[in-house]
Amino acid sequence: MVSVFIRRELALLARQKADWLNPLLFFIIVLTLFPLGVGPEPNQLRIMAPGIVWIAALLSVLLASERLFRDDYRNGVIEQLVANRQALMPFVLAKIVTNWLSTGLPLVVISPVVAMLLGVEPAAFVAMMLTLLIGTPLLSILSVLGAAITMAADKGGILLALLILPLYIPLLIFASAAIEAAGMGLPYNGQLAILVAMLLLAFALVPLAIASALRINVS
Amino acid sequence: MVSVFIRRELALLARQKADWLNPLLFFIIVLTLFPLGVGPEPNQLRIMAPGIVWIAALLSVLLASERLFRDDYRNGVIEQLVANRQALMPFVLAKIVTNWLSTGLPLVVISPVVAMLLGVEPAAFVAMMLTLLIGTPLLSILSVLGAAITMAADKGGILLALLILPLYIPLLIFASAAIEAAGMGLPYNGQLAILVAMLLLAFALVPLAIASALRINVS
Amino acid sequence: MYFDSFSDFLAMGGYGFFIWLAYGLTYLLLIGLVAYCFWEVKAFRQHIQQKLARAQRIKQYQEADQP
Amino acid sequence: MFKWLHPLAKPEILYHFCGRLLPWLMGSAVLTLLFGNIWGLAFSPPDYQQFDTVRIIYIHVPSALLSMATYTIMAIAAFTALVWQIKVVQWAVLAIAPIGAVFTAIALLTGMAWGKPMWGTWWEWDARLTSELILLFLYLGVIALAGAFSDRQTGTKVACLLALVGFVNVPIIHFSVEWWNTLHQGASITKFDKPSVHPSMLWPLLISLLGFYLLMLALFCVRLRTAILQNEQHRPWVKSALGGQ
Amino acid sequence: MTEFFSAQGLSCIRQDRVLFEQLDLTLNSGELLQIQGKNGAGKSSLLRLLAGLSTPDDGTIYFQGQLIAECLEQYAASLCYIGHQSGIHEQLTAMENIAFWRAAYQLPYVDSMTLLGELGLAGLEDLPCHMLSAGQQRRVSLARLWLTNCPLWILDEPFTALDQSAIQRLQYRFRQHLAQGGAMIVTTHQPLSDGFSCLKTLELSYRW
Amino acid sequence: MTEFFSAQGLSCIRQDRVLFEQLDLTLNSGELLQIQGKNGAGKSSLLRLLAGLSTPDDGTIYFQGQLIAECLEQYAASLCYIGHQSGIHEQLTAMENIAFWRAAYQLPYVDSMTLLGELGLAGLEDLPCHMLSAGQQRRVSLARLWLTNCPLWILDEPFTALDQSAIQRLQYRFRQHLAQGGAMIVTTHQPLSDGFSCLKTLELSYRW
Ligand code: HEM
Ligand SMILES: Nc1ncnc2c1ncn2[C@@H]1O[C@H](COP(=O)(O)OP(=O)(O)OP(=O)(O)O)[C@@H](O)[C@H]1O
Ligand SMILES: Nc1ncnc2c1ncn2[C@@H]1O[C@H](COP(=O)(O)OP(=O)(O)OP(=O)(O)O)[C@@H](O)[C@H]1O
Ligand SMILES: [Mg+2]
Ligand SMILES: [Mg+2]
Repeated sequence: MVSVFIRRELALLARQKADWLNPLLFFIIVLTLFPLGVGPEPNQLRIMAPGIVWIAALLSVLLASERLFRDDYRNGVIEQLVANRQALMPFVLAKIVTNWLSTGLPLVVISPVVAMLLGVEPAAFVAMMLTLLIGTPLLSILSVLGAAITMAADKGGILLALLILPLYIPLLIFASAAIEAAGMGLPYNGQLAILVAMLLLAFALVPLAIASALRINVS
Repeated sequence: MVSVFIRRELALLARQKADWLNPLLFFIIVLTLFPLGVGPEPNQLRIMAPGIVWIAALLSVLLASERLFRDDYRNGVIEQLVANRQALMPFVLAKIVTNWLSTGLPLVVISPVVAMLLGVEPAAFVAMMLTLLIGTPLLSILSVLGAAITMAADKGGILLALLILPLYIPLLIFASAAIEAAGMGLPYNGQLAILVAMLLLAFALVPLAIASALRINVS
Repeated sequence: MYFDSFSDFLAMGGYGFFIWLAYGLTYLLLIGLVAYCFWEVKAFRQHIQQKLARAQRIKQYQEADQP
Repeated sequence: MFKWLHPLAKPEILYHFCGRLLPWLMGSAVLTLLFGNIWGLAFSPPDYQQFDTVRIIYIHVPSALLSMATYTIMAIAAFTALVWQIKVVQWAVLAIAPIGAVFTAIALLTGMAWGKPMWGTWWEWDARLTSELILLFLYLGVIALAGAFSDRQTGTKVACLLALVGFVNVPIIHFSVEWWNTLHQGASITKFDKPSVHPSMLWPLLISLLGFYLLMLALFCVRLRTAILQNEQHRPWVKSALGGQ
Repeated sequence: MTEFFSAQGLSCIRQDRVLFEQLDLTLNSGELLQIQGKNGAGKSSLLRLLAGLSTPDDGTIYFQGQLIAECLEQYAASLCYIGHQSGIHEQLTAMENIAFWRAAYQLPYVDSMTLLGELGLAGLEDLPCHMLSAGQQRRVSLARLWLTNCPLWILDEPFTALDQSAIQRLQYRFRQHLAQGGAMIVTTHQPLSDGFSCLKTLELSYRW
Repeated sequence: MTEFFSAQGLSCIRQDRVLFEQLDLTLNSGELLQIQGKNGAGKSSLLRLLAGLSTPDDGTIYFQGQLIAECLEQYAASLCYIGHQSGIHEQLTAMENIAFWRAAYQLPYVDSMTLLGELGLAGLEDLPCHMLSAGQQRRVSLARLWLTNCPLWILDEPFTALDQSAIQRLQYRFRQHLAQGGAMIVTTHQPLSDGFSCLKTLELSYRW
């Protein structure tokens, strides 16, 4: 069942290209605005680069997630899935997977190019890629949770940001700690291990929370 | 009639606080993420600050505008206004005014605080405020245009970003030029004058374009 | 009493500003919280009053509307 | 085992139970809090390293501990509410949230006022400080979320869910001093086997802590009563409860 | 005498599919034109053409003897169009929605409280519309018909979600409007009650 | 014998307003229960309670003699609920929407092409649903009823936007379902045609 649902989401993504192009474009735009706004001194850019990449990634995943359940909620799809019960969990999993495929993955794929343009050093670069690879699925899971929680709320966006950012911040702290360690030539396995642990824990527990959030929201 | 419409939009804003709190919160969050992601060295922050403030402002206005006509379009309000014709232009003007009131103004109000926290110097600070004061109405007008053009398009967001950012970039360039000049103690009247000219021109012409974009979109 | 005089007590060995700032803010917030909690009770009573009045109004309206 | 709790799940009984508890709690809270704080401010000795600034400890540590304890209570309540669908417990989650938020704010503010003389800076992006700030955001998030729904019941339940999810932050706060090397000092009184604080400071500290705790419970009673009334306002007993007073 | 409203040789093509071709219709004041047809026959598309929301692929529409393309402003001012979508904003209350439409049509002040009370919405005036039931939302959207004095009404399935008493009340309003010399074009899948003396029907057939 | 489906002492409170109180109902297999009432009487709210989407403020619901809270999974598996909203995604085609619901209900494979053809949507199978007319969208959403084999259907105003022939076809399907021992709960403002032998009605009154 999950695969059918994933195929549905992919069909939707193929039709509504905005849903994945938009975050990607947003990511790129944020990054290109920096040299324009801050001034293009290479040294400064190089130091800031990994942090900025992570911030941009975080924001674009956050923004993309707002619309995640909106259409399905308005059309009554979620309501009927909740009434049906058995299909809810596969639906949630499909949403998480496609959310990562559509926002996380493109960011991971594009970030080498971006890092190159901003002149990130090789060591920090590897760390950035690794943290992004581990961090973006976690970002996806959390933002699906946020979207589910605020689905029926009258004031979607702001709440989502308010709720989810606290959960994001540990991620940001560990990721930038790892990158910093890498930049100074220190080992950063510890930070990566924590990121992986966070990811696994989230993957085990959060889908349950998402399903019950959906259930509560339609009642 | 405009005033009734403005009152309606304000009532909506009072009800859907997300629509104005979200951009504001987004602005603040983007700014607080920087010390976390890039590292809290005061000198670096001070140099980057005005640029970051402008980028954050630009992004948050851009993001706020996506939903501008969405609800009214879905509910058939726009359709009926177009059928009615005479009420369309007041509606557009009301949208522009309230868009600025709800996204531009809060940013202008909050930016002194932010500038203080980031340690911007007084000269650059004045320039930043002035450019924001002139620049944000222009941002609003342009983003209402973008929202109107992409209203019925299935792929809202991305198109909006693509269409509007090229129009924003001159603004960003002049604004950051003015701030830079101020930071170095040079006069920056020239840049301000250009900004004002752009604003006036946009205010004279763009509403017509918006009205016709709406008309085309419902047919 | 640990301090020799009242002014000593206020000065707190030179750290008076920070200590009194901390205590002041704390008690400000606590008193505010207590006041808010009791104000809520009062506000609820008013709300109930308003609700009753409103129900009355609607009933009158419907009675007037029936015949 | 918890049979005696069952009647309390009935809103009406709980309302009156809280009503009876309230004066005692409130009175003892005010007394212990003032007693502990005055002892700490005026009668306890200063620290040999931190001088008189150490007197902030009598509000900073209780409020900081309480901010976490309150969150823990809230999370437990939220868990109970979601699993067993008990309505009064759902309301309790929302009743306690603002109290915790205020305690968190106090911990932050007093910490800042302490940090300036001790570390030379009001604020630092250090792990404990940041995670405590996040705790404040979580409290605010729970409150804001509950208000964001047109349907009060939905809002309450969703807020319970968030309270539960946000609990991960509490251990992070507590262990942050061990996981990262930070400015903030490590556990001293919460190491129960061997407290490393001198009794002359420990006692006023513990009494202040008790005071904060009692105050939390008292305010919790007040707010829970209001919440019960709000949610049960269509029931006949509410009218008599309101009229009876 | 020129007809109040007429159309000649209308055709509409959607997705390369001809919905209708060479359609003529006329409407005089005091008349009600009911457009019938199966689902997907093109009724809503026709109404949108007639309301000036889209331009026909062929054909001309006259209002009081003038091409509507030439008197757009005047035509728009004498038209009240309510489509499938309700045209009410879900976050606004019934009162606010009505105030908005009153301003948009520049209608005289009416006590919306009484109006809403008459429509069976007493006590719900200041709830956001998404808290109303389906039929109550529809009532709010149709409240406009009690305010307007436009001579031409174009309504797309006005009866959806309404209960029988509301349908009766709405039809009573229709008769009032027709008696005052108004004209109206309506689609509906539910039969109109008898008692419309000037009822014309137009059957659109579903063409593939 | 235990009843197929029954509810006792249901009450529902919305915004501190009591919609109904102490409501009892029973339903046996082969029966159709029609819930009637004015706009805003609480019909949709009742159906949502019965479908297990929200919990009643009071009262209990039994399915085959068991409390539904205790056999949620099993109850959900034997229930087909279609509410006011269609439950179809506007950007997906009719085919894709049906495939989605087939997967969600784990229904056996059916040739959706033929099914859609029978429902009068031949040739429109691969258009995104927002390009369909109102009634056609509704048909896509109701197509599920031809696929499912759940014994209990709960439908909220299934006839909206449908034309007469589609309504007839739908009622034919209702009869089939009832004949096979199914049961259903329906609200509608349009009268059901005669010929339902086991029709029960329940009238909800509009309470302020
Ligand atoms: C804004 C700044 C600060 C914040 C947010 C903060 C937060 C906290 C928190 C959350 C705790 C409880 C931790 C736990 O029990 O696991 C705590 C305890 C404590 N804090 Fe702070 N703090 C701040 C500044 C300071 C400063 C400047 C000092 C002193 C130099 C200090 C001294 C202590 C002490 C002694 C404890 C008790 C530790 C224990 O026994 O467990 N704090 N603080
Ligand atoms: N989401 C909601 N929040 C608060 N109140 C609501 C909500 N939905 C409905 N109500 C209230 O509940 C009442 C009953 O609504 P419901 O949708 O059950 O009516 P209904 O009988 O289905 O009416 P209709 O025939 O118009 O569909 C309405 O009067 C409305 O005010
Ligand atoms: N936005 C659109 N884009 C493309 N084709 C459309 C669009 N809207 C409708 N159509 C097509 O035009 C045809 C007629 O649609 P229309 O909405 O006019 O039907 P209708 O007669 O109003 O039907 P109903 O009784 O269901 O409301 C439909 O078959 C549909 O396929
Ligand atoms: Mg139609
Ligand atoms: Mg209903």
